Amino acid sequence: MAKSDEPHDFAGSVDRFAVVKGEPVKDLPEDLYIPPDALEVFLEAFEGPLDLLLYLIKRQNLDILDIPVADITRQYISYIEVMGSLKIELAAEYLVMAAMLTEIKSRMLMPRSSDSEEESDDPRNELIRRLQEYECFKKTAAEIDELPRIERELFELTMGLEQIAVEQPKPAVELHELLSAFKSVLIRAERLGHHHIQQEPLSVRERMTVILALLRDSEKRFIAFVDFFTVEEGKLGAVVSLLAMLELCKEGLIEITQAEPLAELWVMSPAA
Amino acid sequence: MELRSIIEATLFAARKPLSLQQLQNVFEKEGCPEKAELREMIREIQEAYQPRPIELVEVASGYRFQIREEASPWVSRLLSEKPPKYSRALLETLAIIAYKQPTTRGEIEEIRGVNVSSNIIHTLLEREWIRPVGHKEVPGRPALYATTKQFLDHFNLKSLEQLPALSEVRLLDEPQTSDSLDYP
Amino acid sequence: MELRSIIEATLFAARKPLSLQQLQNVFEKEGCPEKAELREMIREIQEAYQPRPIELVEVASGYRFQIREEASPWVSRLLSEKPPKYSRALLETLAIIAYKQPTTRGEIEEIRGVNVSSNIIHTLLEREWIRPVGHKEVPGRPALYATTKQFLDHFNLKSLEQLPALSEVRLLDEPQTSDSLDYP
Repeated sequence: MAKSDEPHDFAGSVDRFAVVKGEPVKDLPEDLYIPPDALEVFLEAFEGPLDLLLYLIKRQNLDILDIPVADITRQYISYIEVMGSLKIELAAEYLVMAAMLTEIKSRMLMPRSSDSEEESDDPRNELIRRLQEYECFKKTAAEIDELPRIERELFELTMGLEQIAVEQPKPAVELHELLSAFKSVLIRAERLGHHHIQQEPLSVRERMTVILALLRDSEKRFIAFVDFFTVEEGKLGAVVSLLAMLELCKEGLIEITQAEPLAELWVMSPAA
Repeated sequence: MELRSIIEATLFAARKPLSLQQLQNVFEKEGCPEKAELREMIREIQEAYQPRPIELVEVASGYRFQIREEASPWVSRLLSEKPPKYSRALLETLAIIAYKQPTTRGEIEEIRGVNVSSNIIHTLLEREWIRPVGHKEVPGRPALYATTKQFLDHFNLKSLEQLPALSEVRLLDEPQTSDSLDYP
Repeated sequence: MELRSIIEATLFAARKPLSLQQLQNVFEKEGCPEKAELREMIREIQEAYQPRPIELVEVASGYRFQIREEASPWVSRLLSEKPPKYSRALLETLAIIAYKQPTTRGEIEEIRGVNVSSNIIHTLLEREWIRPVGHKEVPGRPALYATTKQFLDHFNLKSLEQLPALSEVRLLDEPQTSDSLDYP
């Protein structure tokens, strides 16, 4: 699954000069207690703000139940700023977390009523709960990934069945099922946004297939251009063939060659 | 042909795990073995294949023959297709659905702290590892997802209980009890 | 793992009969058995399966395991139960090939936004609804797939032009209700 919901796009170069609040930064902010390979660490795909926070906490052997919120907030925000200055596109969730951390920090600074010994008054509790819950699923997901599974450690058997006297009925498909499947593809492709499926005359698509099949099945490497046109098909057929050949040329699926000007045109598969 | 051989051949011919019920269906009314009988024969078959590189296992939706794990290096060389790799995002989503089912996309997002892409849900649905089992009666009526038998089959499991236990969490309030997370 | 067990497992896993040459390919250079050795091991395996309802036979293109004919009455009852249904993924793949032909697996994946499993392509090829008509001249030279005459026949079409235009597909009424995802 290449197209996962990775939070950021790491197209930028690692060596890029960072600018934080208008100041060029050559060295990493001192607050980041991390070795010089830090920028590369940035480039690891964190699964989200909780994942990044867990990383910061683990990195310093901090106790998750007693997070020094001020420190962590400062570090987290430094990361966010450096990422921002590297033009790494940040998911909104990262900024929401920054706001939440800042809020907790400020609430920690407020004097708490003396009789509130109950833990539940600690503004960090909700964050700790979420971090723990996420960490728990993160670990379990890794364990599930380790389980032996079909296609990787386990394989199903295949038996020759041809000798068994049964005509295994093949699934029948109705045209409307096929079209409804295609409709959902169209809807999904549009929702995901990076794809626009355009209307193309199917007659041209079909002819493209015929031309490729002719080339593939032919003994000869070249087929004369004129052989792709038949009188019976009339003008319309000629136009379809021509469009199909132009489309195939454009996609580099065939080549049309000519030994000299005005000589006969030949169609061939591109050299392998 | 012996009953046991019929069962054995049927299990070999099937392309999916077969339940006891499905095994009974290959017999005419008369001569159809009881489930207890079937279980006994399955045990015998399992024993007979001890020395072989294949085994008859029980998974969520029934019994199936599969290649023993030890042979996987050679078999995967033969098949030469790389097994699909699943992203952390997908596995985390799957884990949350498995342990919190039935659950909505929103609840998954809350735990993970990030969006769950439609792609992931779609891939999981397509693999038939999850399925919608209803709608939550909140605004938008989001689909409630649960895992399927196919998911368990794929991971060679008989039931959800065989999934790894959710890892231990130290809780703030009750430091002794570790699994207040509702395990299915 | 013993050599013989490796051979045995490989023959079980293969989707087609395997020649001696293909069996040798699953081994590293060192440790690869000679053909004579392979033949001897195949003989041993054949013997070991004497009492079982499956057999290892040699056919034109190599060796494969198959169900003994005696089991035919029962196995055929299992197989003819009811025709399996194609997955949504397969139908989507087929529709994209029909509308975008000639097209590659990569292009299909791009449009669908998820992987297309080898199984799907395999099933469609086997059904002779699609066939490769060439290769795209890009790295890897992926096969270009197109639909066949059998495809048109099955859907009772004279030519692809009889398929509805994209704009019409978009307006189609779903025969089943809204949740197109929980298709079996």
